[in-house]
Amino acid sequence: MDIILELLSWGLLAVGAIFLIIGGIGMVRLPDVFARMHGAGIIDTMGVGAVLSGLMIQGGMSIVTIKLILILVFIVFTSPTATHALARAALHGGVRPRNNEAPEEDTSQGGSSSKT
Amino acid sequence: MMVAVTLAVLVTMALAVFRSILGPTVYDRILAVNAFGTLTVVLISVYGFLSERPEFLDLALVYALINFIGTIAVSKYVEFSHMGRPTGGDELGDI
Amino acid sequence: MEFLGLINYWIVIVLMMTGFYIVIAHDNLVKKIVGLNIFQVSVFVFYITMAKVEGGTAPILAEGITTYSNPLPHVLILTAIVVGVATTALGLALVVRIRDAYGTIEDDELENQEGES
Amino acid sequence: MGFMAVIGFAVARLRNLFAVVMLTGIFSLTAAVLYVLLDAVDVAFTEAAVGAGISTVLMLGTLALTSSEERVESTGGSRWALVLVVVTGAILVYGTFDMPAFGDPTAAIHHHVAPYYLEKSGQEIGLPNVVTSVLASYRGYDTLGEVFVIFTAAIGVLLIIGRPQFGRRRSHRMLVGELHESMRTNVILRVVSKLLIPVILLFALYVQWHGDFGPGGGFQAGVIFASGFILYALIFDIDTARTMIPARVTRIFLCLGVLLYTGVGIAGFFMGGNFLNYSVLAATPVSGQHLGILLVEFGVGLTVAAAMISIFFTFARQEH
Repeated sequence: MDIILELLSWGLLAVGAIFLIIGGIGMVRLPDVFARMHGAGIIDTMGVGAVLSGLMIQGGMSIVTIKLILILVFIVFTSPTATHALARAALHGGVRPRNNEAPEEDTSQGGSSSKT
Repeated sequence: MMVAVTLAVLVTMALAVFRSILGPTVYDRILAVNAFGTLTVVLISVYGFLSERPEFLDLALVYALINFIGTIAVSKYVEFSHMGRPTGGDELGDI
Repeated sequence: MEFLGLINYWIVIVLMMTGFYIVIAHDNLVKKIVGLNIFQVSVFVFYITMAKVEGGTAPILAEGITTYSNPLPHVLILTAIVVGVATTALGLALVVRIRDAYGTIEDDELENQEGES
Repeated sequence: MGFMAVIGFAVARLRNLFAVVMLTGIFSLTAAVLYVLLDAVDVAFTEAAVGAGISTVLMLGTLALTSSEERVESTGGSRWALVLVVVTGAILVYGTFDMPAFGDPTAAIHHHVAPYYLEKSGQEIGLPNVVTSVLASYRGYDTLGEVFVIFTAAIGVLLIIGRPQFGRRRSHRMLVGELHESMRTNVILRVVSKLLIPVILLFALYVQWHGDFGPGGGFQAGVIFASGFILYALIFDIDTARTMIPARVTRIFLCLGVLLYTGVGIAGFFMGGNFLNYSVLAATPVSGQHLGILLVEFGVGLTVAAAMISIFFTFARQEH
């Protein structure tokens, strides 16, 4: 049982690390702001989520785990909101996504980017 | 393994810094700062486990909360303060 | 090996000099304040670097830990950070006031105006 | 460390002040990570609370009131400045050759009063967090001085730009923006912030009272508490926030915190001790120390929170 938990935790950490790097590369390589938000989204959700879950399994049932859950909940709440505010600001500020479609569609893209 | 995760976070941080220095528009920079804050949270949590002093988690909690305020303030400033000048990137491009 | 032990100090010095350069070479007052901030952070890092003890951990007493880092610089810097932000706010307030009075925040334009009047 | 140098250079080179402010944000985050690596948890805590939130907001406030672009010019003096900087740096590097190596436990700094604090504070004060006990008890005078500096800075800001602007157009435009389109109408932001603000305030109280046992204390708690109100003011608008916590209230709390600190100190006189000696405050010295530190930290928290809130509102209410 312990072995399984241990393996699970290491696996989650590894997955998280890989996703973090993927997100980082995405943030550098993607062409414009709205696309880069997807990279940041990967960092915020898969990366952080997996790493923190792995740490939670390591921590066991204690105050540590509760704090980690709190951190995770805050990040899950705040980072999509922040990305949403940012996308809105960018759209208001006149930055358009590269494919030059209608702005309404772009709004939905910008908003949903944080959920991916 | 923890060391590997720490390294991954550091690499990602470097990428975020790269984007924030290079970023052609203001929004890229904001995005990079936000991502950097999230990465800081992860780094501090992982380091807390690495050094076996989980008191560090309070610190990560502060970041998770405060980082949000910073991003909101910046987006708000950008959205309402210079409407007419969307890309406030450095015109000199001297980096 | 001896040089590795000093590399932290050197980075502190690089930072400090960057801040110094910003303060003396730029005319923009806000930029000057940012430079002062960098200078300030370099001093903070210097103190904290000195407080580190090899193999020690954070100075929160716990069972089974014998080596702690030096708490005294931590105390000094902790207060200094908050004081730093308060004084930065004061400086920024002065900048805003100068802008109100003179219409510019560039140092040399201010001097020109002083010379004319 | 390398990060910090790179960011420092970037700050020096960039002309767009807005980008500079963003980089300062990252700079402060890096500094906080560095403090964590160097075991200074409390310092990192303070930097976290200050750097990411308040200082960025204040800088932005100033930029909104002035201009966000630095004038482009070719200064002849900057070459001399560079020479001066390089020379000074070289002298300082020469000076470091006499410094003790990094992390050396035999360095002079670790042999004066620090071992005493580490060994004795467990028995004399009975708090696990040595930083808090040194801050509030052993070095009580220093901290009192710092609190007065913050108090004075807040008063200074109020005096310089906090004057009531008679006869001028009272538009509160800094972060409020055009109201009809401001963030107030944005449902997502409003709901999430409403959820978050109580949590932030609660967490600030936790940091305040838990500072004796873990990282935290009055300074950090004050800043976090103020950040909660700043978030409220950003999402809704300045005037709504100001009715929540009027100027009168912040002013009273600003003074009350300092008075509480000095009051605890003077109470020591009447109980037969020295100024800022908490051992006489309760039946046993240890519980007296506990009580004293708790009250003093609360005073610090009050002053810092009130100072930050009033500074923010003063900036935010300026005209363009």
